Amino acid sequence: MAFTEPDKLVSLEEAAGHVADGDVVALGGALSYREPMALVRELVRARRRDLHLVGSAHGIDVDLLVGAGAVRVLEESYVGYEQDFGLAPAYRRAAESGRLALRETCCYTLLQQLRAAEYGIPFMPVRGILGTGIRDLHPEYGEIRCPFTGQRLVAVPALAPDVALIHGLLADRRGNVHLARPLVLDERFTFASRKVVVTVERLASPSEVAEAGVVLPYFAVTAVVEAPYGAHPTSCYPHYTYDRAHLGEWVKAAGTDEGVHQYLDRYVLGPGGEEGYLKSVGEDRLQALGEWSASDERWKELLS
Amino acid sequence: MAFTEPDKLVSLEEAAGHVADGDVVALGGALSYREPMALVRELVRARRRDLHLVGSAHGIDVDLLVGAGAVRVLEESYVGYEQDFGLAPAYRRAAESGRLALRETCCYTLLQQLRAAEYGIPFMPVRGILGTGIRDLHPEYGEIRCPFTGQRLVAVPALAPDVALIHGLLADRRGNVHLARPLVLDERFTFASRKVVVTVERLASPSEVAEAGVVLPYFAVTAVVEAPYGAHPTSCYPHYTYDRAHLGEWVKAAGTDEGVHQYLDRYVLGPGGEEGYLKSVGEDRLQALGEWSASDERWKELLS
Amino acid sequence: MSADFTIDEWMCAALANTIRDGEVVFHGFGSPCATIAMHVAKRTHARHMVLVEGSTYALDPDPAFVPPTSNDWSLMRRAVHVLRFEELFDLAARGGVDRMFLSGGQIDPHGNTNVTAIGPPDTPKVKLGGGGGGCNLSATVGTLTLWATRHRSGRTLVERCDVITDLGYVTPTGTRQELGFPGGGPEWLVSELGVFDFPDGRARLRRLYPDVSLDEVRAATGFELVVDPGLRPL
Amino acid sequence: MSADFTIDEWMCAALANTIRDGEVVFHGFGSPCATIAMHVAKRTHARHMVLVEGSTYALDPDPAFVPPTSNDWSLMRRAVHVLRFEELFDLAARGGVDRMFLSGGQIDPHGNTNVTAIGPPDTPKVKLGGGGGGCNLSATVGTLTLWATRHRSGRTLVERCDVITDLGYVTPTGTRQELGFPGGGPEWLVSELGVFDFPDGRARLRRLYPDVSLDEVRAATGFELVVDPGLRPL
Repeated sequence: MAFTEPDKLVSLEEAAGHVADGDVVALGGALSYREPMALVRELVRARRRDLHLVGSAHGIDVDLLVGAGAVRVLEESYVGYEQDFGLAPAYRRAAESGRLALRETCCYTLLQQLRAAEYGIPFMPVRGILGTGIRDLHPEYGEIRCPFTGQRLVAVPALAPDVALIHGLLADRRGNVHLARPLVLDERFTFASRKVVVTVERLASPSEVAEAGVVLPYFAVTAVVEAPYGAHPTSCYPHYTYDRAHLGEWVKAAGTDEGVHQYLDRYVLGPGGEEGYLKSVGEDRLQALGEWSASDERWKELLS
Repeated sequence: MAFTEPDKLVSLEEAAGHVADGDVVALGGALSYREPMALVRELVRARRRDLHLVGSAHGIDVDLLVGAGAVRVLEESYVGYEQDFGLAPAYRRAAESGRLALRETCCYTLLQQLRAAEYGIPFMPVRGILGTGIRDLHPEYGEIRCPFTGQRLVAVPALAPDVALIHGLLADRRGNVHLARPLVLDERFTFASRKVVVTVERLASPSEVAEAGVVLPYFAVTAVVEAPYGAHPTSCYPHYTYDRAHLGEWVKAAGTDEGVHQYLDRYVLGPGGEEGYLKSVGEDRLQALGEWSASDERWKELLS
Repeated sequence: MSADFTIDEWMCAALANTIRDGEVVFHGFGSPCATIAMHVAKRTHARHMVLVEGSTYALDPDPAFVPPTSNDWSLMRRAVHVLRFEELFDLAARGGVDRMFLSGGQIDPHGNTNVTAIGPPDTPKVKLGGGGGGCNLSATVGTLTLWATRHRSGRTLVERCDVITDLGYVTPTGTRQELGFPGGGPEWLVSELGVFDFPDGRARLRRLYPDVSLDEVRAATGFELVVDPGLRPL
Repeated sequence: MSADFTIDEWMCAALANTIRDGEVVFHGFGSPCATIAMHVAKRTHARHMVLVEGSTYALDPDPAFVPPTSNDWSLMRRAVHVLRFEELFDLAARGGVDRMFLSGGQIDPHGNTNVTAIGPPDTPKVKLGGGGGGCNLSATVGTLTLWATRHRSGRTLVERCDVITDLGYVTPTGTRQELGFPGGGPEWLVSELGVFDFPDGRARLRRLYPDVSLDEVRAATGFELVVDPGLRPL
């Protein structure tokens, strides 16, 4: 269970090898923030299929995987682009065509299922869910009565993802990882999952990671990849804010199957790797995303 | 439920007023480390009675309160001085005389009971306890079957202490508190308890606390007291290591009821307050405890 | 004077007015009106409110602007502290969040909301984004302020939600009391046409925006419109 | 050569030898022998072990000395990381701790230990310190190494514990399998007289310290002494 090899540094391709067709995959980050996009793109390149995605509120990571045909079961609490670009087009199209098994979850329910796995117990009692349509989407939930109060509670089964994909700031070769807040569910995914694959902006010495603050300890981490801009086009503060223009480009493309394929050809499959991806995006654009900290005005400008 | 007053700074005496006779009291820190001793001493001065103490592995905080006759129910996982001074004399004497209701708990069981309170659920399922004498000490525990696996598990009831007593490093007047690791159960006590009373080494500005790192957010904190050396004779790193000689003095005194009273007269009741307590201990001694960081040799010397 | 305000500003003010001083308040993601309303309240009548941002879980931040996404560091600027995901949700689960802002693609007269799907949830006609944390939160949070910006479309306030994502007062399975939920349910529903309260657990029109007529509201509302006898403009 | 070692050193070496490389290992508080054994193992045959200190939950620290208390920053020196209390206990609860060191004021032949009380636990003749986390941990940790420094007293290895704090292989309520516990139970018991293993879940003497006779061990042991036919000195 513990991962104790002193050097876990692998290529992105090798890292994606930890994800098998049909796996339950937990995606770190949330919405427009620190999603494991380099790994997501690599799964597309590897033509992974039938994935069961679990997560809280997500965006392009899920939309892209669904668009690429990699997903069969969808167990996220939200997929979309909020007030920015609204509904996720590829996801929506797949959902409405019946190609996806839709098991919409709720953030807290998911948290409690992960905690059950983390605590080594087969279920957690949860207050809520009863009376909602979310309950109907989950025949695997049960019910239980409190032995003390007689209250009726939903029992949600432990959920241990096959693999968690996380993008962080720094890691050492052993797998100690530094993340900045918000941590979202990254810690819970790490401790509940069977394998944990982490990409980071930069490989660092153990002492540098320790000084920045270890959030994920090495023994829980399976493999480490150095992937600068590995969250792009989502943000990875303090390195870069999110690339709103690029997201917009994806959302526009994702409106049709053909658009999805054109996007994938141009950015993911055509260039054949992350170096190519970043070149296609353009160095100037990437550099500009780091200028958010120059001033509030610059920050606002980048996000408008 | 939220504590939103902008200024929560009170005297130690007022702070102790948040603890009523008969309350369930959670003690922060552990063993020889960061125990809320200034508050413990103030509870002795206030002649508080019939307390129900809950905690993990503790030392002089419990031993002193028991010695002073403040405790009726003992629900800690350990009370003593490890290899250093062994069994806790006052506690042991009270326990063997039948004056205490002994409800020895286990660290993880306690954690899961606090979590149940924190999660707003009436119980938590726990693996373990069955087959042990700890189970027999807790008629309030129940049993439950997993609705999925049919497994038999212990159901432990939610535990929301009436008040948690925590000693930290820094706080602002609003109640944001910085603690250093180990955090032991301090966070869980804070979020599970109805009231949270915090003493700190030093009152600081909000920005200084934020920079050091808020661990307990203001809305969860009821009252704040500035109490330098408030953990003495336990340690409060990085400020001071534990006062082994003073602990030894207490342990020796605690061997008899008379010794306990002499100790209390000399250090707690006689001086009548923390200023007097610290004077009785002596400024040189206190200063020396801060020298642990000078070198490993000095550190070792202080602990031998 | 009223002509100086946009409808968005009116809505934000109406939302802000639902907040009481000293409350712990939280909004869902993708809710810029609620974000602004909370910051307005915090700077005016509710200086002691505990403001938790909807996706960063930043505590009492001072953002320079409202970004187009809610999980952004700009919403953490000068925050006292950034709560963990777990800390916020646990707080809400034990009844420690006093008010939450929630919206819905559909909202029924009992205050149930749907952000999951139009049509059946497993084979939807339109797949909506999803409920995030609302399903659990609506069961335990003290009071809810619902909001809707497309009341006028006629498709938002409906007799019955196709799917119930977040709980109002009563569902086909039972009332929130029968289901064992400690949360108080929706207190207000603020749309771009008016403000509803929920006496006896059913939406009742209580305020109209200037320049909006009762007939307009009735035409846009898919359930029988109950009107407060004391109805007046905002 | 053996005369150059103290009995404490022998014990620490014997304890260290129970650790396999790559294991996640944890000790309880108040266990200086186990602390030293873990650091010896980490520096010799088990360089890839994951060493978690018993009370600070420091990960792979490099202490300059062993202090008289286990919740001390000296045991965190140069640690890679300090785990939270919750992280360590949850790890153990889900089977992620491979080995734990546990001791007992009483230890029975099934490997049950008592650190709670001599006499009835609610009205004890002697109140011992208490079990800390051992009660739960002994149910789920992969394997246990038990240790005792007062075997010679005749009061430590007993036929039956007055109270069972930490679980061995079988209790009056059932076996650990019957109780539903995934942990493997005690693998070794190291005392200052010898080393026991637990074939079929019952303590069996397997090694003797130099200068200790089988009769001495038998006299000091409160349960029927089963001896490995291959018994030999350490």
